Amino acid sequence: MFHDPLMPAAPRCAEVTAEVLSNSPVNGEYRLMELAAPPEVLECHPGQFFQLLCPTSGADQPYLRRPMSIYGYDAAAGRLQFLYKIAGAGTRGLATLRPGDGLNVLGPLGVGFSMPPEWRNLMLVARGVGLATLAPLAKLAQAEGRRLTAICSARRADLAMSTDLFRSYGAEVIVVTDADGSSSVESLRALIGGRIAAGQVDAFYTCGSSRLLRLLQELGAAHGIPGEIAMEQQMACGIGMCQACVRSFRVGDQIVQRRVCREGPVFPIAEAMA
Amino acid sequence: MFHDPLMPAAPRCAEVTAEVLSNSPVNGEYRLMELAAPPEVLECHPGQFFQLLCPTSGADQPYLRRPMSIYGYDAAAGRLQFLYKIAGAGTRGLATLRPGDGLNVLGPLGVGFSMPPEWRNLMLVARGVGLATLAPLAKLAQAEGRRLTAICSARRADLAMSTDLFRSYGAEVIVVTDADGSSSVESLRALIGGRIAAGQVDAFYTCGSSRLLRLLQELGAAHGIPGEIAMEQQMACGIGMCQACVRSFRVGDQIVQRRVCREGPVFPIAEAMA
Amino acid sequence: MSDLSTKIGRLTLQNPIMPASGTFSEDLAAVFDLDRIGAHVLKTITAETRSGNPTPRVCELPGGMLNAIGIPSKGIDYFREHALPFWARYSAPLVVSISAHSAAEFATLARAVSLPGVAAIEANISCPNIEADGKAFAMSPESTEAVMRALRGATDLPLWAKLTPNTGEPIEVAQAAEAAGADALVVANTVLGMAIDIESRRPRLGNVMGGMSGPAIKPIALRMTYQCARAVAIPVIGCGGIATLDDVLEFLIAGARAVQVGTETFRSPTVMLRLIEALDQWMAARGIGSLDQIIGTIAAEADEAARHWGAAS
Amino acid sequence: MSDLSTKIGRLTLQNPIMPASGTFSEDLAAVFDLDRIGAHVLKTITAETRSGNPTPRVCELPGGMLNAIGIPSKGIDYFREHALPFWARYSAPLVVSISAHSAAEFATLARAVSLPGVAAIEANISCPNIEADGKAFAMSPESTEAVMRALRGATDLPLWAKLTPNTGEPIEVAQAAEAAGADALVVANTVLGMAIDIESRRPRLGNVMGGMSGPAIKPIALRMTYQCARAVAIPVIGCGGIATLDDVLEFLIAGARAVQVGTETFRSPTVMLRLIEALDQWMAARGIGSLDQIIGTIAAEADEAARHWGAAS
Ligand SMILES: Cc1cc2nc3c(=O)[nH]c(=O)nc-3n(C[C@H](O)[C@H](O)[C@H](O)COP(=O)(O)OP(=O)(O)OC[C@H]3O[C@@H](n4cnc5c(N)ncnc54)[C@H](O)[C@@H]3O)c2cc1C
Ligand SMILES: Cc1cc2nc3c(=O)[nH]c(=O)nc-3n(C[C@H](O)[C@H](O)[C@H](O)COP(=O)(O)OP(=O)(O)OC[C@H]3O[C@@H](n4cnc5c(N)ncnc54)[C@H](O)[C@@H]3O)c2cc1C
Ligand SMILES: Cc1cc2nc3c(=O)[nH]c(=O)nc-3n(C[C@H](O)[C@H](O)[C@H](O)COP(=O)(O)O)c2cc1C
Ligand SMILES: Cc1cc2nc3c(=O)[nH]c(=O)nc-3n(C[C@H](O)[C@H](O)[C@H](O)COP(=O)(O)O)c2cc1C
Ligand code: FES
Ligand code: FES
Repeated sequence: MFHDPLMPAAPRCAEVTAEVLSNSPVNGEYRLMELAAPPEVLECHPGQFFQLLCPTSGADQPYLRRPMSIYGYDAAAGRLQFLYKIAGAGTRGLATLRPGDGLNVLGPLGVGFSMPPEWRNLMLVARGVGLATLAPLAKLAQAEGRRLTAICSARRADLAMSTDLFRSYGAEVIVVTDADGSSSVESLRALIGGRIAAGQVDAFYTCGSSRLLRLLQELGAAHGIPGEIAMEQQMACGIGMCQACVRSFRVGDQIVQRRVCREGPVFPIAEAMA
Repeated sequence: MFHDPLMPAAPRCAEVTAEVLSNSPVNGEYRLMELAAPPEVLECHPGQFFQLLCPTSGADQPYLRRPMSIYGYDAAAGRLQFLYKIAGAGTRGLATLRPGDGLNVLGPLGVGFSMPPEWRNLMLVARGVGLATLAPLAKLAQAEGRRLTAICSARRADLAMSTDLFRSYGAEVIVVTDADGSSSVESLRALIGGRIAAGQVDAFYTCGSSRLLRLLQELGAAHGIPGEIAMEQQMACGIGMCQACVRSFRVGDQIVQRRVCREGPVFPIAEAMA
Repeated sequence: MSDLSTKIGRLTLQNPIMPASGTFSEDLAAVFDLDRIGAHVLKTITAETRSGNPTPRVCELPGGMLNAIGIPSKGIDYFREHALPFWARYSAPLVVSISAHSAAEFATLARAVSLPGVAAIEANISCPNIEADGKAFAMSPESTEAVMRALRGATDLPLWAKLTPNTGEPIEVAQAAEAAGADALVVANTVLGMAIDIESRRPRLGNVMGGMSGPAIKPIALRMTYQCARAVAIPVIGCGGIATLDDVLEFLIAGARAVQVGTETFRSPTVMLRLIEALDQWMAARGIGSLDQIIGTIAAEADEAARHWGAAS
Repeated sequence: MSDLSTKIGRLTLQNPIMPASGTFSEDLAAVFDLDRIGAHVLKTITAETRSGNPTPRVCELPGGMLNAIGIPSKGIDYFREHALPFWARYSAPLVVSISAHSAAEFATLARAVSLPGVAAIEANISCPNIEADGKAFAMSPESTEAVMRALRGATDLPLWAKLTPNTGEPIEVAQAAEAAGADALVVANTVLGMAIDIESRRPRLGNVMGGMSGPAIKPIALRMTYQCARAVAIPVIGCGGIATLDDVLEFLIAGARAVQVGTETFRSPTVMLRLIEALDQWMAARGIGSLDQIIGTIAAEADEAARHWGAAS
């Protein structure tokens, strides 16, 4: 997963202006943006991201680009999708885009998820925009004929996102909510533990919450189950130049720093530090 | 015309957000903007100006306000008009405003034209946006029963602006053009000289070009005809605080500096320096 | 209504918002009631009359401006006979900014402006526009100490030293001003900058170089405010790029006991009033009774946890 | 095609556009052909391995950013074994930026990186992120001269001294670097700044203060470039806030023989290519055959006439 400086393993990426096809709210907190994008940015892999040059809007002048996971890509159709939550200046700017507007995107970036052949039964666990990151992974898993279980966590059942999408990729979808307590660490430990006991989990994929990360590290260690996590960190360049996006990882008994944008954003669950 | 620091003679001005009613091109180079404005900014006097907080547009981020002469004002109707030419970042921003948009304006500012009772026969000479500045003066002159001659200079006859407006204020309008040579200094000297000889000029009003200023200074000195000029200078504050907008004036045998925004923008023609 | 008052040495201001020198004048009385702001800080005066720099004197930048106004001054007599009587109508404390070419001239001028009606003297030892290449007393601790000591000997009025962000020794300069008897520091004046017109290949300012102000310099002024507030015991007044309530709060949290608003008043002459109201509301909404609960409360370090998104959230 | 080549001492660059240290790496090869730019300036390395500063390491500003990356470095061995062979594939000159804690260590490191394939050494004597309160060698002429002299004694490679805009003595520092044998000056590094999160009352950077970069600092870097270009005979390379062709031209007109593009590459990784093309077109449209017709052609003063509108136009 780490690159040899003699041969930049970074997939080629490009800076292009893509055309907004749609950009509408999905269930209040999130927005789905679809872009018409040229082929040079569509050789994507699940888990990769783009850096978006968000438009200024009113007093908001986002200066740096904003990292956003690829929610969907279709090279044949020339389509690229992002699912995002309005958080601050940049995403507020994104939300102002209308069909026909241009958006400067840079990507695809980073190293996505791996899917070794022996990982037959995949368990995806995520919440919120984390589900956006896992969506293209689910699609790939289906294409590769893996068995898929997606645990989608949300505040309330009606806020659980992309469940139909995951089902369409052949996943068994389990919605857990804060409302009925099923999203608590204890409930999840029981739920996932049961699946492990039934031999239904070869690998975990997650992103988002450190609560989930810790739980999966614990279960993974106890049962010898590997997995990957997509991580976040503030970025300036997104392509490896600035070293702004480092996080610490535990590798053996050492703590090492890795760039989320370049060595990641996907890392082994066992090495991630919450 | 100069203020006593013990009693700020500055007319009260206000910073308000006015609503754009229309903002359309008039003859290619110029645009007319009409605003719905509240009474606190409508006690205007011809020759005064506003400072406009021009919107950002694209890469243009006008930081300072832009001075703009009052082209028309109507306190009863709650209307304020500007006639402007697109010159750079700020006026480009102005041109993007659409009906219903808000524009933050600060004014009215500065000291306008005076019109002593003995000035019965007024001659207005101007070109381009200079005509914008003289328009409200013409209206006032009509209300006060003065006789008015307006020499409107332009590249071509069809580019001469506001001629109908001046006529509606009872002015005799003379269009002079570069195209037929009638706008040259020599032609104008002859034209105006003739009127002076006929006893038809008690005072000049002008603004804009230093060629015209020099001509009127010369004719004014030769024939003892007073007059006023509205001047321009780059401004930061527009209300007298920053001293950015000074220009030099000849007063007796001294050169003095005056703030265009505060002691002006209107000054005696005899004292102005081209 | 929260208590917005703040003490700058023995002066108590009704609120911490005041204008910066050179961006305020009696003309602003045409816009709002000047008695609502914390203090009145006048444009720098010199003993002699001065005409200032050639035009163009200002130049616009993205997020700010350059100026090379150059301290035009009507001199001390005009100040005594016209300016002082004008300001006498107000109750907000009057702060007179002065400049001179030597410590001795500074002292003479300070004596001359130590008049009834003057609440404090701000020593502009930091103007980048009147000396070659932006040199000013406040560039070095030695010259700062010399001029402030001369001033201290010349007046009993509270003495504010206005510092420059162009020095490489901001802490040493601040400490020198304090050691010489300054009652407060104003941090800071403009940042020396330049702009060139591409087509004519000429400097955009008549004076070639000039002082940068506005939001673009805020991070620099804030940094220096923080450095100075930690290094001296006297009050620090923050100045540089302040335009919003957030800016005011940043400076207060960094340790400023009050702030000066400069260039933003050119964009919005009523901004000081809005900042006072916004600060009042912000404090009220949080049950913060006095500025002391804000001033200098910066935490020692960034909170990694609070900034960790994703897996750490 | 105009001739865009420029000479920096004995090095000839095919064009005057190169990256600034710390805003460039082999990763950019994924975006465009790196041989199209004037030179390759690498991220500063140190002899030892360093992990850099705690996160958050960057913070966004209007028109720029703050960084406190803190020179993480994989050390000299990694450089020799991995970085150098990677860059060997390119023909653009390789400029290696180095940093150290003392003149002696600087010299040792310079010796160690004086290897085939290295075209020049850029001495980062101006990083505000590794010393307390932004202190760096380039803050004073004395320490600049000492470290540059040690470096000069250690290598025959062209030596570029990267200066800091945080000094109060930019001219003296530039002249000290020249006197000590620098072949060129890079003007300049980041401006020391700070930002505070209002709600948490914490610094926005893990290292509290950091270096400001981007368009917001351009007038400062341009001013210093102008000051230095007038004060020394060696070439000056402009750096700070360059994002557009106009910016490039401003620096060249002010006297820079080349420019470095930093933060803008984060916003647009292909900006250097666009600048090279735009410069070429601008020169061609005006019949300007070589950069010498641009470099240092600034007029002595603003043209009042050219800026007089209205009555004077
Ligand atoms: C690899 C990666 C993939 C991501 N994928 C998605 C996604 O698919 N959908 C989605 O809604 N969000 C995603 N995020 C988070 C998204 O980048 C932030 O929500 C966004 O940057 C916030 O910008 P803002 O201007 O709206 O907020 P502000 O809070 O105003 O941003 C201020 C600064 O902090 C940075 N920042 C704020 N939050 C985050 C964060 N969570 N991660 C990294 N930097 C942050 C911003 O980029 C900016 O530099 C992803 C982040 C990373 C690193
Ligand atoms: C009292 C007064 C009244 C004016 N009335 C009118 C009017 O009625 N109609 C009209 O079209 N124009 C008028 N002008 C000129 C108008 O202010 C400028 O055209 C405008 O400021 C240009 O701004 P910009 O951003 O489009 O151009 P830019 O060239 O990008 O402006 C850059 C800077 O230069 C200043 N500047 C540029 N040209 C002038 C100028 N001629 N005078 C003063 N500052 C200038 C701008 O304000 C700005 O600060 C008037 C100017 C003054 C001083
Ligand atoms: C046009 C202008 C004139 C100024 N004149 C003075 C002055 O006379 N004396 C002084 O101490 N500072 C002067 N300053 C500096 C301001 O007081 C203030 O320190 C600086 O502008 C930074 O604050 P700001 O970013 O809020 O404007 C002037 C600034 C501007 C923009
Ligand atoms: C993230 C980041 C890292 C930097 N690292 C270095 C560095 O290692 N060495 C150095 O000399 N300058 C470093 N700089 C400074 C740049 O080289 C440059 O001098 C500065 O950013 C100003 O140019 P700019 O405004 O074009 O970015 C860094 C700047 C940034 C933004
Ligand atoms: S964001 Fe620049 S190295 Fe990762
Ligand atoms: S523009 Fe500020 S004094 Fe005239």
